[in-house]
Amino acid sequence: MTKTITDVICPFCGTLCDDIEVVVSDDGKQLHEVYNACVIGSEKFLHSQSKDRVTRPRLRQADGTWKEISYDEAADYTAQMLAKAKKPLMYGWSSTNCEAQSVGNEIAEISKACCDNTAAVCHGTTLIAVQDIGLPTCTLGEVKNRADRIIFWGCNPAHAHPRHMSRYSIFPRGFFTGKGQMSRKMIVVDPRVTDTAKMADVHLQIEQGKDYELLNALRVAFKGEWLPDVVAGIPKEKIREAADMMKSGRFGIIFFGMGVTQSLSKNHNIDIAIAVTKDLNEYTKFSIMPMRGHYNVTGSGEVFAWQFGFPYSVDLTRGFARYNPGDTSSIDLLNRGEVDAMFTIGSDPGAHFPISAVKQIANVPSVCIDPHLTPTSGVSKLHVPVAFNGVETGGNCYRMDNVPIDCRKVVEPPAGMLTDEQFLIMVRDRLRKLKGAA
Amino acid sequence: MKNPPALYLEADNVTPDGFAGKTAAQITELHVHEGNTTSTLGKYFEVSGNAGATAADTKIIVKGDVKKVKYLGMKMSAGEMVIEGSADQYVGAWMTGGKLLAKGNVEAFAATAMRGGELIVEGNAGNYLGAAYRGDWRGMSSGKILIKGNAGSDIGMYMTGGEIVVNGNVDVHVMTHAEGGKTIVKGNTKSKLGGQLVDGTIIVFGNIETMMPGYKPNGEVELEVDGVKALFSHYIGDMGERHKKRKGAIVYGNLYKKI
Amino acid sequence: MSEYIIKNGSVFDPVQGIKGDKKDIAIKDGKIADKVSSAAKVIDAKGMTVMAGAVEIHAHIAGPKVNLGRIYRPEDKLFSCTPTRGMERMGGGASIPTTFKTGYEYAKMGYTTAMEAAMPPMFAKHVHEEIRDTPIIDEGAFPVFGNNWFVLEYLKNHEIENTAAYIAWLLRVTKGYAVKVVNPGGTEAWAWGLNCLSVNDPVPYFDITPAEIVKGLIEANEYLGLPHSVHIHPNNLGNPGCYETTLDTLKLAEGMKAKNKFGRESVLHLTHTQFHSYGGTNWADFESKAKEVTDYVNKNKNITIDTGNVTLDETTTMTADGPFEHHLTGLNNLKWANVDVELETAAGVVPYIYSPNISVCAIQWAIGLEIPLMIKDPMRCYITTDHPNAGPFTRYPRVIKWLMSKKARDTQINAFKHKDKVLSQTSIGSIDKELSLYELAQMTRAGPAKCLGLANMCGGLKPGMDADVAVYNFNPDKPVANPEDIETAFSRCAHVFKSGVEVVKHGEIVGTGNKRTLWVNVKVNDNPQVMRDINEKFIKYYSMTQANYEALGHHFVPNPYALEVDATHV
Amino acid sequence: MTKNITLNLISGRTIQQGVAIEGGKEKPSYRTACGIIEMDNSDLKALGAWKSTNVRVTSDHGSVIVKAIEATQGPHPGVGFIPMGPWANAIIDPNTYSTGMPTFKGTPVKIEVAINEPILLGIELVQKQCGVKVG
Repeated sequence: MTKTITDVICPFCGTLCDDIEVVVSDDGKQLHEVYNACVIGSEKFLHSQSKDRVTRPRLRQADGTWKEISYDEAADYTAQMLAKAKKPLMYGWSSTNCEAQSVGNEIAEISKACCDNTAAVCHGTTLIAVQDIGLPTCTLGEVKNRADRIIFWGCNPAHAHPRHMSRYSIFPRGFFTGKGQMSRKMIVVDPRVTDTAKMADVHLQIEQGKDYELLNALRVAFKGEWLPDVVAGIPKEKIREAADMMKSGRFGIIFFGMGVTQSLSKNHNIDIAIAVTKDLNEYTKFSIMPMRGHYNVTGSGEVFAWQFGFPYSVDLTRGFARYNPGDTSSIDLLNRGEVDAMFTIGSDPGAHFPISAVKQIANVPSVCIDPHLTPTSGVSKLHVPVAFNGVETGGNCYRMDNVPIDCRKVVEPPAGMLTDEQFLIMVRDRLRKLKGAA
Repeated sequence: MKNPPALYLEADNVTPDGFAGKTAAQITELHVHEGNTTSTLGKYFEVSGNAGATAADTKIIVKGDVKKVKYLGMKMSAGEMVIEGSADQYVGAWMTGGKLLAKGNVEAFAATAMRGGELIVEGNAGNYLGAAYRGDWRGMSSGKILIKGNAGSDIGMYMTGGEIVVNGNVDVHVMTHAEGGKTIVKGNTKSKLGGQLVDGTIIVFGNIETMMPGYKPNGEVELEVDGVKALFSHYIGDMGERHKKRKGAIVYGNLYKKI
Repeated sequence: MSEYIIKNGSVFDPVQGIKGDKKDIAIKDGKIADKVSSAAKVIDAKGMTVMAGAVEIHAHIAGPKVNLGRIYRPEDKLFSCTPTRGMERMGGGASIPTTFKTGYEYAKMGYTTAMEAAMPPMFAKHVHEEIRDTPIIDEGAFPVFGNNWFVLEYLKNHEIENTAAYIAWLLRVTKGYAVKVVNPGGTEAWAWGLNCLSVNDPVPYFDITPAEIVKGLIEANEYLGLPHSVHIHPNNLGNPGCYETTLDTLKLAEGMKAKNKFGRESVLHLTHTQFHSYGGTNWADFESKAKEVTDYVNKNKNITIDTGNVTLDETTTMTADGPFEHHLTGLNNLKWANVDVELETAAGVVPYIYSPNISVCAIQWAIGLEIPLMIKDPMRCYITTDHPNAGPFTRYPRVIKWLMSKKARDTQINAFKHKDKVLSQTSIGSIDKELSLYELAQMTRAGPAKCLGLANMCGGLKPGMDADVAVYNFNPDKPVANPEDIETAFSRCAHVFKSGVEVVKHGEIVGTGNKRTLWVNVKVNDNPQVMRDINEKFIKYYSMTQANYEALGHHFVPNPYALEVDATHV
Repeated sequence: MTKNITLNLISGRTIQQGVAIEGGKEKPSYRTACGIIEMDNSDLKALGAWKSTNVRVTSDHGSVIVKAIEATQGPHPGVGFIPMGPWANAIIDPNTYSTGMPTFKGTPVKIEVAINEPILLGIELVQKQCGVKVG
């Protein structure tokens, strides 16, 4: 016999779909089927069931082999590593719940560490831009109910956020958008003819790295000022046409992704895209929203912010919080050789950092807390496998529009496995003793 | 410098203000930080000579390899400081007065939100030279910066006053969001000059790889810059950005490129 | 639980009418007691002022827009972050402190209860996570109703019973405390870039006016008999001449009577009154209408207000009044954040500098002080800074100084660049009144507690009430030598007790107390229609499922305290 | 002297990459999804390479062997696309311009045919570059 659990939250991307249904065995030990999720989400749920999963902590030996150790030994090792380090980096946090992040922040505070989340290589530059110019935005339901102009700039939801267009942005029939897709105009800006671009009313195939120029040209076009004939490979007529299409809507939104956050100009691309949005509010209603990647990177930023005052790249080494990407940001800390211990949780810098930074991780004492085998666990001294958050344990998470959604536990983890939060509490309590903290 | 640190040192006490009124012995006891550990200046430096009674009559000469030392001259308000080699980030950050000379290179965030005084770098400067701190709309407001080598990206971001002169080349983004002040680049520039600039002046002697579309050609003018008289093509902008009005007329930013 | 006796202090307690008498205050089992055993710890309060813990009725201290302010203002924390100290976690933030700093700062000033003034229902989980991480003080949060689609649709047809049933449901699923209204109708209009600037401007599409929304919500609030009255931020905030809209809004309460078991007498609470008491037609002839507004309030006993004092600081404005923030960024060109929330509300955030060199700011400062000084019944006027909008709550001691000392006010007036303008556009110069400690206790303790329906629990020192006690290093028997002494004394308490636990000693945090989340649990008769409507809205229009909407569980509300209301009889 | 061409490299998400990282980064399916470079037909011709040939991609920051395949989201002449992962990150420009963000998109790279050179598995590739001793 089996039972079906409804309203399950998908712990993959920032879309944080909460309409998933999963079929589990009566004893809640096996997960059989997944409905409503995209192909990536289904894989995430089903992979948790794989038989070859590592279920106990492993410490790398001198000969390079792994030795299985207990969670207690793993917690001791981790606490001692953090206690000894002068400038430990505690990185990740985006694939775990806010409760675990909260315990992690206590650990960071006691050990006076640098803490950072995956925004560092995703939307960190967006946060810098927001700090410079603000952010007119909205929840995804506003887009569903009102938006008639949708711009995807440097993002490819067809691949990265597969259900975004069907749940929120393009297809749904909302309160004021009864005709669904028919009531919306879609503009895509991308150097490639992506599967998202193929659906667009207008595709601006921009010259890579020139987003700042094109966005500037749009602002000039809004004001009807002089423009050069071609900007970023786009003829000025096409730019003016796009500008008019944006102005003529009732409610528009720009969704943007790593095409702008990771290309030359980085934060400035977002900065000026936000300026474009602000300009458009002189003519109509317009919003802008980052397409956040990890399902709870947003939550990590929220917890950092209300506890330390900054959303990422926080340096606690002096005993109080400091923030300045370029100095306190993970990639710079690693590439500049400022870190003497690496603690990774809920992310995979080994796969997603430039190799120069990964080499630094391999050079220092390191702990990797992750249910999967990853390049990070592959270069770390200690690998601590944990339960899958959002599958084998619940906890609060934040969607890309900052809406909090409480994840659900749908199946039991393999016998004897701990959650992120449980393991972090063990580390915190040991660290308190080592540091004699209150 | 002795016992070079494994990581980086934070030496925000090494300023005329921090030394003023102290004897060599007292200065030796000032705190420096390596990661989450605190020790004294004496662990890393020999200190000779006493400071003046005030910052204004204090002169500091920093010898030895301080490539991995941050915050030298931070918040200095007066007096003089010479760094004989190269230093790391935040050299002269938030400085309000005095004279700071670095004979080597300086890393990012030098002269952050500078409010007065003079910074001279004989080597190269890093990114965010004379820029605002994150989130702040109050960048460099006064004072003078001279870089004899090259400078990085984002120089003069949110600048509201003062002057930056770079004898060499600069990387992308110059005076983004500026509302005043002047930047002179004697060498070459790349792109994104004066983006979102409300007011202020950029003068370029070398070439500009890519011009911002928000800058509108406005004829040619003869200017005398740093004693050099030459013909410049004049652009106004950023035409996409808001601008103040003076006597009813809109005041645009100015970009001059030597012909 | 340990016993305490606070001896020889000058006690000010409006609840018992005690006006500075030397009285001992006994604490036992977390409550104020008649007497305690000889084992009780003795606190010598000789030459000190003893009051109940203060009650904050309106501040933005937890939730999405507060945190957006933290996230997008690193410069608000530059060089101001504080280290871990003993049991104190790290803190930071001048105008938008971190949650830990928020709890510590309130406690150190003698505050033991605070209300988060605007909770977007869809973000209730976020609000409660921050409340959970704010130490010491009891907190509640007001969900916003004034632009909520359910409310607009029910009240269009004057369906009070359905509105009430929806309110009861929303308070339960969001663990909310009261009915908050921000720019009624105007914020829904803002979703299209529009606004409602008067109580009669129709709301686009919904075919209803702000007046109908406010009247209907007052009726529903009294139909249910909630502890707090409807809590209103009217239309047209912050504009020259807005006082007329304010008076139009207050008039909507005429003839309405409070109906509840909590001892509350008001049916309408007007918040941050300073922002709603402006005359003039532009920023040049901008003037105070504090007199007109307070005259009306003095005459109408079913209205309470709070002040919204401008503290002359660089701060961060944040409100569910989305169109206002868009207007503001147009004035000061500083970074603008806005969040429109589906079916419910919106919020905006913009930094703002109240400069003593700008005449408008100085006039706003004066209006904020005129209001409490012109009010006849201090039990109906409460001191706030609408934190952080008019200034950070950490400035309360300074506001108290200005209210208690004409000398301090004159010093500030003389420091203004446009002193003459302040004197010509307001009557602050001609007001000699100085607030007494008893009136201060009414405006910061007994008054707000009564208005919130907490009169039996906090805001007083009557035996049986929660032992929330603040002891200030301020001797009422000695003349004030220097007004600065007032600010110093009220900045850091000698002792603070929260539910009988000593949490502050000599201005330092010594305990984290027994922090509670206050919410209102209303029982109503089954209302299948409203349940059907809720279900339909989630299926068709919300971007999340109804099953995932409720803020449920220990990680959101670890220590709840529910005020029970039974509205099934009606 | 082997023939080579220069492209502007960008890395990014693909749905296959998403499935593969959840399916297990130790598995060959991860290499199949991400150990590739998507090239425009015209560029493949210019390089004189057949579809699905192993190529060496070299930048100022490193060098890596991947399989050259025809652009699935093209045309994009002059642009090479490697899905985000260890293969792309072996060669992208780590310069953050002091923003904390490496330049994952917009790195000039040289492409050469390398038929006989093996494409490493993801974890293996990273361990090898970091000189991690594995038992």
